[in-house]
Amino acid sequence: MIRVSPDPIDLAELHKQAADPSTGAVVVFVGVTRGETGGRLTTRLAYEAYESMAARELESLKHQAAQRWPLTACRLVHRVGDVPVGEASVAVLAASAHRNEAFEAARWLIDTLKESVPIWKQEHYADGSKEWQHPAPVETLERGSP
Amino acid sequence: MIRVSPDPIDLAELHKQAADPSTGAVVVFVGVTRGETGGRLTTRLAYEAYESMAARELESLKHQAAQRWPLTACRLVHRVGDVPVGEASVAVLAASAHRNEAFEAARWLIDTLKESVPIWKQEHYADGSKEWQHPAPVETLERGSP
Amino acid sequence: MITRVLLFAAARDACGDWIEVDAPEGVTARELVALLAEQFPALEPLLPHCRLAIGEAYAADHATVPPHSEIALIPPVSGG
Amino acid sequence: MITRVLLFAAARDACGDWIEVDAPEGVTARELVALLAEQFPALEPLLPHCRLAIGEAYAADHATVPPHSEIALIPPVSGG
Repeated sequence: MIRVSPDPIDLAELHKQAADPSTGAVVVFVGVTRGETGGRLTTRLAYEAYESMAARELESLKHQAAQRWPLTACRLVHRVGDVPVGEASVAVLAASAHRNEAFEAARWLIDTLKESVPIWKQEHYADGSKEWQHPAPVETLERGSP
Repeated sequence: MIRVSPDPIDLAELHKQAADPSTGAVVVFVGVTRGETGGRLTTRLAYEAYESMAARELESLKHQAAQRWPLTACRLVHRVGDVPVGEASVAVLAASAHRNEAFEAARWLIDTLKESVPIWKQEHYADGSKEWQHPAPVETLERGSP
Repeated sequence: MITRVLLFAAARDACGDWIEVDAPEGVTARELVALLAEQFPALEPLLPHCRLAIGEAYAADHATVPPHSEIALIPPVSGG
Repeated sequence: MITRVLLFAAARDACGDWIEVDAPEGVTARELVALLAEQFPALEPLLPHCRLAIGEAYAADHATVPPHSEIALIPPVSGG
Protein backbone atom coordinates (compact mmCIF):
# COMPACT_ATOMS: atom_id res chain seq x y z
CA MET A 1 0.00 0.00 0.00
CA ILE A 2 1.32 3.37 -1.08
CA ARG A 3 -0.92 6.39 -0.48
CA VAL A 4 -0.67 10.19 -0.54
CA SER A 5 -4.07 11.52 0.45
CA PRO A 6 -5.87 14.21 2.44
CA ASP A 7 -7.86 11.53 4.31
CA PRO A 8 -7.08 10.83 7.96
CA ILE A 9 -4.78 7.81 8.25
CA ASP A 10 -6.69 4.67 9.24
CA LEU A 11 -4.27 2.73 11.44
CA ALA A 12 -6.55 -0.29 11.76
CA GLU A 13 -6.59 -0.56 7.98
CA LEU A 14 -2.82 -0.11 7.87
CA HIS A 15 -2.34 -3.08 10.19
CA LYS A 16 -4.65 -5.41 8.26
CA GLN A 17 -2.52 -8.43 7.57
CA ALA A 18 -1.69 -9.56 4.12
CA ALA A 19 -2.48 -13.27 4.33
CA ASP A 20 1.22 -14.09 4.43
CA PRO A 21 1.90 -16.81 7.02
CA SER A 22 5.62 -16.00 7.05
CA THR A 23 5.08 -12.71 8.91
CA GLY A 24 6.30 -12.90 12.49
CA ALA A 25 7.04 -9.24 13.27
CA VAL A 26 5.38 -5.98 12.30
CA VAL A 27 6.82 -2.55 13.08
CA VAL A 28 4.72 0.56 12.53
CA PHE A 29 5.94 4.12 12.77
CA VAL A 30 3.39 6.92 13.03
CA GLY A 31 4.33 10.59 12.84
CA VAL A 32 1.95 12.84 14.76
CA THR A 33 1.48 16.62 14.76
CA ARG A 34 3.02 17.92 17.99
CA GLY A 35 1.39 20.81 19.82
CA GLU A 36 4.75 22.39 20.55
CA THR A 37 8.00 22.68 18.58
CA GLY A 38 11.07 24.42 19.91
CA GLY A 39 9.02 26.15 22.57
CA ARG A 40 6.41 27.53 20.13
CA LEU A 41 2.79 26.40 20.26
CA THR A 42 1.55 24.78 17.05
CA THR A 43 -2.12 24.49 16.17
CA ARG A 44 -1.74 22.38 13.02
CA LEU A 45 0.61 21.37 10.27
CA ALA A 46 -0.32 21.91 6.63
CA TYR A 47 1.35 19.44 4.27
CA GLU A 48 1.82 20.09 0.57
CA ALA A 49 2.96 17.35 -1.78
CA TYR A 50 4.12 17.07 -5.36
CA GLU A 51 1.67 14.21 -5.31
CA SER A 52 2.53 12.28 -8.47
CA MET A 53 6.26 12.36 -7.75
CA ALA A 54 5.73 11.67 -4.05
CA ALA A 55 3.84 8.47 -4.91
CA ARG A 56 6.67 7.44 -7.25
CA GLU A 57 9.29 8.13 -4.59
CA LEU A 58 7.32 6.13 -2.02
CA GLU A 59 7.13 3.22 -4.50
CA SER A 60 10.87 3.51 -4.96
CA LEU A 61 11.46 3.39 -1.19
CA LYS A 62 9.30 0.30 -0.94
CA HIS A 63 11.25 -1.32 -3.76
CA GLN A 64 14.62 -0.46 -2.19
CA ALA A 65 13.51 -1.73 1.22
CA ALA A 66 12.36 -5.01 -0.33
CA GLN A 67 15.83 -5.45 -1.80
CA ARG A 68 17.58 -4.76 1.51
CA TRP A 69 15.38 -6.76 3.87
CA PRO A 70 13.21 -9.87 3.45
CA LEU A 71 9.91 -8.05 3.99
CA THR A 72 6.53 -9.73 3.88
CA ALA A 73 4.69 -6.38 3.81
CA CYS A 74 5.66 -2.74 3.35
CA ARG A 75 3.13 0.09 3.53
CA LEU A 76 3.67 3.84 3.26
CA VAL A 77 0.95 6.43 3.78
CA HIS A 78 1.34 10.20 3.93
CA ARG A 79 -1.48 12.58 4.66
CA VAL A 80 -1.55 15.97 2.94
CA GLY A 81 -3.46 19.15 3.74
CA ASP A 82 -4.17 20.13 7.34
CA VAL A 83 -3.18 17.74 10.09
CA PRO A 84 -4.36 18.94 13.52
CA VAL A 85 -2.37 18.38 16.72
CA GLY A 86 -2.55 14.74 17.82
CA GLU A 87 -3.37 13.36 14.37
CA ALA A 88 -1.12 11.25 12.16
CA SER A 89 0.66 12.79 9.18
CA VAL A 90 2.62 9.72 8.12
CA ALA A 91 2.58 5.98 8.76
CA VAL A 92 5.12 3.35 7.78
CA LEU A 93 4.65 -0.41 8.20
CA ALA A 94 7.37 -3.02 7.73
CA ALA A 95 6.69 -6.71 8.30
CA SER A 96 9.14 -9.58 8.25
CA ALA A 97 9.65 -13.04 9.68
CA HIS A 98 11.79 -11.61 12.50
CA ARG A 99 11.81 -8.37 14.42
CA ASN A 100 15.31 -7.16 13.66
CA GLU A 101 14.57 -6.80 9.95
CA ALA A 102 11.18 -5.18 10.61
CA PHE A 103 12.71 -2.60 12.98
CA GLU A 104 15.60 -1.82 10.66
CA ALA A 105 13.39 -1.47 7.61
CA ALA A 106 10.82 0.74 9.36
CA ARG A 107 13.54 3.03 10.66
CA TRP A 108 15.23 3.25 7.25
CA LEU A 109 11.90 3.89 5.53
CA ILE A 110 10.91 6.85 7.71
CA ASP A 111 14.44 8.28 7.73
CA THR A 112 14.70 8.07 3.94
CA LEU A 113 11.13 9.26 3.37
CA LYS A 114 11.97 12.41 5.31
CA GLU A 115 15.02 13.00 3.09
CA SER A 116 13.67 12.22 -0.35
CA VAL A 117 9.91 12.40 -0.75
CA PRO A 118 8.68 15.74 -2.17
CA ILE A 119 6.34 16.71 0.65
CA TRP A 120 6.60 19.87 2.72
CA LYS A 121 5.16 20.89 6.05
CA GLN A 122 4.11 24.34 7.06
CA GLU A 123 3.88 25.00 10.79
CA HIS A 124 0.86 27.06 11.81
CA TYR A 125 1.60 28.61 15.17
CA ALA A 126 -0.84 29.62 17.88
CA ASP A 127 0.23 33.26 17.44
CA GLY A 128 -1.19 33.20 13.88
CA SER A 129 2.14 33.03 12.04
CA LYS A 130 3.09 30.19 9.73
CA GLU A 131 6.37 28.88 8.38
CA TRP A 132 7.40 26.40 5.71
CA GLN A 133 9.84 23.86 7.05
CA HIS A 134 12.79 23.57 4.70
CA PRO A 135 15.62 21.81 6.56
CA ALA A 136 18.25 24.17 5.12
CA PRO A 137 18.76 27.83 5.97
CA VAL A 138 16.06 29.62 3.97
CA GLU A 139 15.10 32.17 6.63
CA THR A 140 15.81 34.97 4.19
CA LEU A 141 13.17 33.75 1.80
CA GLU A 142 10.75 32.96 4.60
CA ARG A 143 11.00 36.51 5.86
CA GLY A 144 10.56 37.91 2.37
CA SER A 145 7.50 35.84 1.51
CA PRO A 146 3.92 36.74 2.49
CA MET B 1 -2.03 0.28 29.27
CA ILE B 2 -0.71 -3.06 30.53
CA ARG B 3 -2.71 -6.15 29.65
CA VAL B 4 -2.31 -9.94 29.75
CA SER B 5 -5.48 -11.42 28.30
CA PRO B 6 -6.86 -14.17 26.09
CA ASP B 7 -8.69 -11.59 23.97
CA PRO B 8 -7.45 -10.83 20.45
CA ILE B 9 -5.27 -7.71 20.47
CA ASP B 10 -7.17 -4.65 19.23
CA LEU B 11 -4.55 -2.60 17.38
CA ALA B 12 -6.91 0.31 16.72
CA GLU B 13 -7.48 0.57 20.47
CA LEU B 14 -3.75 0.29 21.10
CA HIS B 15 -3.07 3.27 18.85
CA LYS B 16 -5.70 5.50 20.42
CA GLN B 17 -3.83 8.60 21.40
CA ALA B 18 -3.55 9.73 24.91
CA ALA B 19 -4.46 13.42 24.62
CA ASP B 20 -0.84 14.42 25.02
CA PRO B 21 0.07 17.14 22.53
CA SER B 22 3.78 16.51 23.02
CA THR B 23 3.66 13.21 21.11
CA GLY B 24 5.35 13.47 17.71
CA ALA B 25 6.35 9.85 17.06
CA VAL B 26 4.71 6.51 17.82
CA VAL B 27 6.41 3.16 17.25
CA VAL B 28 4.39 -0.04 17.52
CA PHE B 29 5.80 -3.55 17.46
CA VAL B 30 3.42 -6.46 16.86
CA GLY B 31 4.49 -10.09 17.20
CA VAL B 32 2.50 -12.43 14.96
CA THR B 33 2.22 -16.23 14.90
CA ARG B 34 4.23 -17.47 11.91
CA GLY B 35 3.01 -20.42 9.89
CA GLU B 36 6.50 -21.84 9.65
CA THR B 37 9.45 -22.02 12.05
CA GLY B 38 12.75 -23.62 11.18
CA GLY B 39 11.16 -25.41 8.23
CA ARG B 40 8.31 -26.91 10.30
CA LEU B 41 4.69 -25.93 9.67
CA THR B 42 2.95 -24.39 12.66
CA THR B 43 -0.81 -24.25 13.03
CA ARG B 44 -0.97 -22.15 16.20
CA LEU B 45 0.93 -21.05 19.26
CA ALA B 46 -0.47 -21.65 22.73
CA TYR B 47 0.75 -19.10 25.28
CA GLU B 48 0.74 -19.73 29.01
CA ALA B 49 1.44 -16.96 31.51
CA TYR B 50 2.05 -16.64 35.20
CA GLU B 51 -0.47 -13.89 34.82
CA SER B 52 -0.16 -11.91 38.05
CA MET B 53 3.64 -11.85 37.86
CA ALA B 54 3.62 -11.16 34.10
CA ALA B 55 1.49 -8.05 34.69
CA ARG B 56 3.91 -6.90 37.40
CA GLU B 57 6.91 -7.47 35.12
CA LEU B 58 5.22 -5.55 32.31
CA GLU B 59 4.56 -2.67 34.72
CA SER B 60 8.21 -2.79 35.71
CA LEU B 61 9.32 -2.63 32.04
CA LYS B 62 7.07 0.35 31.49
CA HIS B 63 8.54 2.05 34.54
CA GLN B 64 12.13 1.35 33.46
CA ALA B 65 11.44 2.58 29.92
CA ALA B 66 9.93 5.80 31.28
CA GLN B 67 13.15 6.39 33.22
CA ARG B 68 15.39 5.79 30.18
CA TRP B 69 13.43 7.70 27.52
CA PRO B 70 11.08 10.72 27.64
CA LEU B 71 7.98 8.75 26.66
CA THR B 72 4.54 10.28 26.29
CA ALA B 73 2.86 6.86 26.12
CA CYS B 74 3.91 3.26 26.72
CA ARG B 75 1.56 0.33 26.22
CA LEU B 76 2.22 -3.40 26.57
CA VAL B 77 -0.28 -6.11 25.70
CA HIS B 78 0.30 -9.86 25.61
CA ARG B 79 -2.30 -12.36 24.51
CA VAL B 80 -2.46 -15.76 26.20
CA GLY B 81 -4.09 -19.02 25.15
CA ASP B 82 -4.26 -20.03 21.50
CA VAL B 83 -3.00 -17.57 18.90
CA PRO B 84 -3.63 -18.79 15.33
CA VAL B 85 -1.27 -18.14 12.43
CA GLY B 86 -1.44 -14.50 11.31
CA GLU B 87 -2.80 -13.18 14.62
CA ALA B 88 -0.96 -10.98 17.11
CA SER B 89 0.45 -12.44 20.32
CA VAL B 90 2.12 -9.31 21.62
CA ALA B 91 2.00 -5.58 20.98
CA VAL B 92 4.25 -2.83 22.28
CA LEU B 93 3.68 0.90 21.80
CA ALA B 94 6.20 3.63 22.62
CA ALA B 95 5.44 7.28 21.94
CA SER B 96 7.73 10.26 22.32
CA ALA B 97 8.27 13.74 20.96
CA HIS B 98 10.84 12.42 18.46
CA ARG B 99 11.28 9.19 16.57
CA ASN B 100 14.69 8.14 17.82
CA GLU B 101 13.46 7.74 21.38
CA ALA B 102 10.27 5.97 20.28
CA PHE B 103 12.22 3.46 18.14
CA GLU B 104 14.81 2.79 20.85
CA ALA B 105 12.20 2.34 23.57
CA ALA B 106 9.99 0.03 21.49
CA ARG B 107 12.98 -2.13 20.59
CA TRP B 108 14.19 -2.29 24.17
CA LEU B 109 10.67 -3.09 25.45
CA ILE B 110 10.12 -6.08 23.16
CA ASP B 111 13.70 -7.37 23.63
CA THR B 112 13.42 -7.14 27.42
CA LEU B 113 9.86 -8.49 27.49
CA LYS B 114 11.10 -11.61 25.72
CA GLU B 115 13.85 -12.06 28.33
CA SER B 116 12.02 -11.35 31.55
CA VAL B 117 8.24 -11.70 31.43
CA PRO B 118 6.96 -15.09 32.67
CA ILE B 119 5.08 -16.16 29.57
CA TRP B 120 5.74 -19.31 27.55
CA LYS B 121 4.83 -20.37 24.06
CA GLN B 122 4.07 -23.88 22.93
CA GLU B 123 4.40 -24.52 19.20
CA HIS B 124 1.64 -26.68 17.77
CA TYR B 125 2.90 -28.21 14.55
CA ALA B 126 0.91 -29.31 11.54
CA ASP B 127 2.05 -32.92 12.14
CA GLY B 128 0.15 -32.93 15.46
CA SER B 129 3.19 -32.61 17.73
CA LYS B 130 3.70 -29.75 20.15
CA GLU B 131 6.69 -28.32 21.94
CA TRP B 132 7.24 -25.81 24.73
CA GLN B 133 9.74 -23.16 23.74
CA HIS B 134 12.33 -22.76 26.48
CA PRO B 135 15.31 -20.87 25.03
CA ALA B 136 17.79 -23.13 26.83
CA PRO B 137 18.52 -26.80 26.08
CA VAL B 138 15.67 -28.70 27.70
CA GLU B 139 15.22 -31.29 24.94
CA THR B 140 15.68 -34.09 27.47
CA LEU B 141 12.68 -32.98 29.47
CA GLU B 142 10.64 -32.28 26.35
CA ARG B 143 11.22 -35.80 25.12
CA GLY B 144 10.40 -37.26 28.54
CA SER B 145 7.14 -35.34 29.01
CA PRO B 146 3.77 -36.38 27.54
CA MET C 1 8.18 -26.53 56.29
CA ILE C 2 6.02 -27.64 53.38
CA THR C 3 6.31 -25.10 50.56
CA ARG C 4 3.99 -25.06 47.60
CA VAL C 5 5.67 -24.22 44.28
CA LEU C 6 3.66 -23.18 41.23
CA LEU C 7 4.72 -24.75 37.93
CA PHE C 8 4.40 -23.55 34.33
CA ALA C 9 4.93 -24.74 30.77
CA ALA C 10 7.18 -27.82 30.46
CA ALA C 11 7.51 -28.07 34.25
CA ARG C 12 3.74 -28.08 34.58
CA ASP C 13 3.46 -30.75 31.90
CA ALA C 14 5.94 -32.86 33.86
CA CYS C 15 4.51 -32.47 37.39
CA GLY C 16 1.18 -30.62 37.37
CA ASP C 17 0.02 -27.12 38.33
CA TRP C 18 1.96 -27.14 41.60
CA ILE C 19 4.06 -29.34 43.83
CA GLU C 20 4.80 -29.31 47.55
CA VAL C 21 8.39 -29.58 48.65
CA ASP C 22 9.64 -30.27 52.17
CA ALA C 23 12.28 -27.67 53.03
CA PRO C 24 13.93 -26.40 56.24
CA GLU C 25 13.06 -22.96 57.61
CA GLY C 26 15.40 -20.28 56.20
CA VAL C 27 16.09 -22.17 52.98
CA THR C 28 17.45 -20.01 50.16
CA ALA C 29 16.04 -19.87 46.64
CA ARG C 30 19.02 -21.83 45.27
CA GLU C 31 18.70 -24.49 47.99
CA LEU C 32 14.98 -24.85 47.30
CA VAL C 33 15.67 -25.53 43.62
CA ALA C 34 18.22 -28.19 44.65
CA LEU C 35 15.57 -29.81 46.85
CA LEU C 36 13.15 -29.81 43.91
CA ALA C 37 15.69 -31.77 41.88
CA GLU C 38 15.95 -34.40 44.64
CA GLN C 39 12.25 -34.70 45.36
CA PHE C 40 10.95 -34.37 41.75
CA PRO C 41 13.33 -36.13 39.36
CA ALA C 42 11.04 -35.36 36.40
CA LEU C 43 11.93 -31.66 36.81
CA GLU C 44 15.65 -32.23 36.98
CA PRO C 45 16.61 -31.60 33.33
CA LEU C 46 14.79 -28.25 33.35
CA LEU C 47 15.97 -26.97 36.73
CA PRO C 48 19.46 -25.70 35.79
CA HIS C 49 17.75 -23.14 33.53
CA CYS C 50 14.94 -22.15 35.90
CA ARG C 51 14.63 -19.13 38.18
CA LEU C 52 12.60 -18.95 41.35
CA ALA C 53 9.98 -16.27 41.93
CA ILE C 54 8.99 -15.23 45.45
CA GLY C 55 5.91 -13.05 45.83
CA GLU C 56 5.62 -12.60 42.03
CA ALA C 57 9.18 -11.27 41.63
CA TYR C 58 12.42 -12.96 40.58
CA ALA C 59 14.41 -13.98 43.65
CA ALA C 60 18.17 -13.75 44.04
CA ASP C 61 19.90 -17.13 44.56
CA HIS C 62 20.66 -16.30 48.17
CA ALA C 63 17.27 -14.83 49.05
CA THR C 64 15.55 -16.59 51.94
CA VAL C 65 12.25 -18.26 51.06
CA PRO C 66 9.69 -16.85 53.51
CA PRO C 67 7.04 -19.21 54.92
CA HIS C 68 3.86 -17.73 53.50
CA SER C 69 4.83 -16.25 50.14
CA GLU C 70 3.72 -17.40 46.72
CA ILE C 71 6.61 -19.38 45.25
CA ALA C 72 6.88 -20.23 41.55
CA LEU C 73 9.37 -22.03 39.37
CA ILE C 74 10.05 -19.98 36.23
CA PRO C 75 11.41 -22.00 33.28
CA PRO C 76 13.19 -20.04 30.53
CA VAL C 77 10.57 -17.65 29.19
CA SER C 78 9.46 -17.46 25.56
CA GLY C 79 6.78 -14.80 25.39
CA GLY C 80 6.56 -12.32 22.58
CA MET D 1 12.74 27.26 -25.40
CA ILE D 2 10.16 28.28 -22.81
CA THR D 3 10.16 25.75 -19.99
CA ARG D 4 7.45 25.61 -17.39
CA VAL D 5 8.67 24.81 -13.86
CA LEU D 6 6.29 23.68 -11.13
CA LEU D 7 6.81 25.28 -7.71
CA PHE D 8 6.03 24.08 -4.20
CA ALA D 9 6.01 25.27 -0.60
CA ALA D 10 8.06 28.44 0.03
CA ALA D 11 8.91 28.71 -3.69
CA ARG D 12 5.22 28.57 -4.55
CA ASP D 13 4.44 31.22 -1.93
CA ALA D 14 7.08 33.43 -3.54
CA CYS D 15 6.20 32.99 -7.25
CA GLY D 16 2.98 31.00 -7.68
CA ASP D 17 2.12 27.46 -8.79
CA TRP D 18 4.49 27.57 -11.75
CA ILE D 19 6.81 29.86 -13.68
CA GLU D 20 8.06 29.88 -17.25
CA VAL D 21 11.76 30.29 -17.83
CA ASP D 22 13.47 31.03 -21.11
CA ALA D 23 16.30 28.55 -21.59
CA PRO D 24 18.43 27.38 -24.54
CA GLU D 25 17.90 23.90 -26.00
CA GLY D 26 20.13 21.33 -24.30
CA VAL D 27 20.28 23.24 -21.00
CA THR D 28 21.32 21.12 -18.01
CA ALA D 29 19.44 20.90 -14.73
CA ARG D 30 22.10 22.99 -12.98
CA GLU D 31 22.06 25.64 -15.70
CA LEU D 32 18.29 25.86 -15.56
CA VAL D 33 18.42 26.54 -11.82
CA ALA D 34 20.98 29.30 -12.48
CA LEU D 35 18.59 30.82 -15.03
CA LEU D 36 15.78 30.73 -12.48
CA ALA D 37 17.93 32.77 -10.11
CA GLU D 38 18.46 35.39 -12.81
CA GLN D 39 14.88 35.56 -14.04
CA PHE D 40 13.11 35.15 -10.67
CA PRO D 41 15.04 37.01 -7.96
CA ALA D 42 12.38 36.14 -5.35
CA LEU D 43 13.46 32.50 -5.62
CA GLU D 44 17.15 33.21 -5.25
CA PRO D 45 17.62 32.60 -1.49
CA LEU D 46 15.97 29.20 -1.76
CA LEU D 47 17.65 27.96 -4.94
CA PRO D 48 21.03 26.84 -3.53
CA HIS D 49 19.14 24.23 -1.52
CA CYS D 50 16.72 23.12 -4.26
CA ARG D 51 16.88 20.09 -6.54
CA LEU D 52 15.30 19.83 -9.99
CA ALA D 53 12.90 17.03 -10.91
CA ILE D 54 12.47 15.98 -14.53
CA GLY D 55 9.58 13.67 -15.32
CA GLU D 56 8.78 13.21 -11.61
CA ALA D 57 12.29 12.03 -10.71
CA TYR D 58 15.29 13.85 -9.22
CA ALA D 59 17.65 14.95 -11.98
CA ALA D 60 21.44 14.88 -11.83
CA ASP D 61 23.08 18.32 -12.10
CA HIS D 62 24.38 17.54 -15.58
CA ALA D 63 21.21 15.93 -16.92
CA THR D 64 19.84 17.64 -20.03
CA VAL D 65 16.38 19.15 -19.63
CA PRO D 66 14.26 17.65 -22.43
CA PRO D 67 11.73 19.92 -24.18
CA HIS D 68 8.44 18.28 -23.24
CA SER D 69 8.96 16.82 -19.77
CA GLU D 70 7.36 17.93 -16.55
CA ILE D 71 9.93 20.01 -14.67
CA ALA D 72 9.63 20.87 -11.00
CA LEU D 73 11.72 22.77 -8.48
CA ILE D 74 12.02 20.75 -5.27
CA PRO D 75 12.87 22.81 -2.17
CA PRO D 76 14.34 20.93 0.81
CA VAL D 77 11.65 18.43 1.78
CA SER D 78 10.07 18.18 5.23
CA GLY D 79 7.51 15.41 5.02
CA GLY D 80 7.01 12.89 7.79
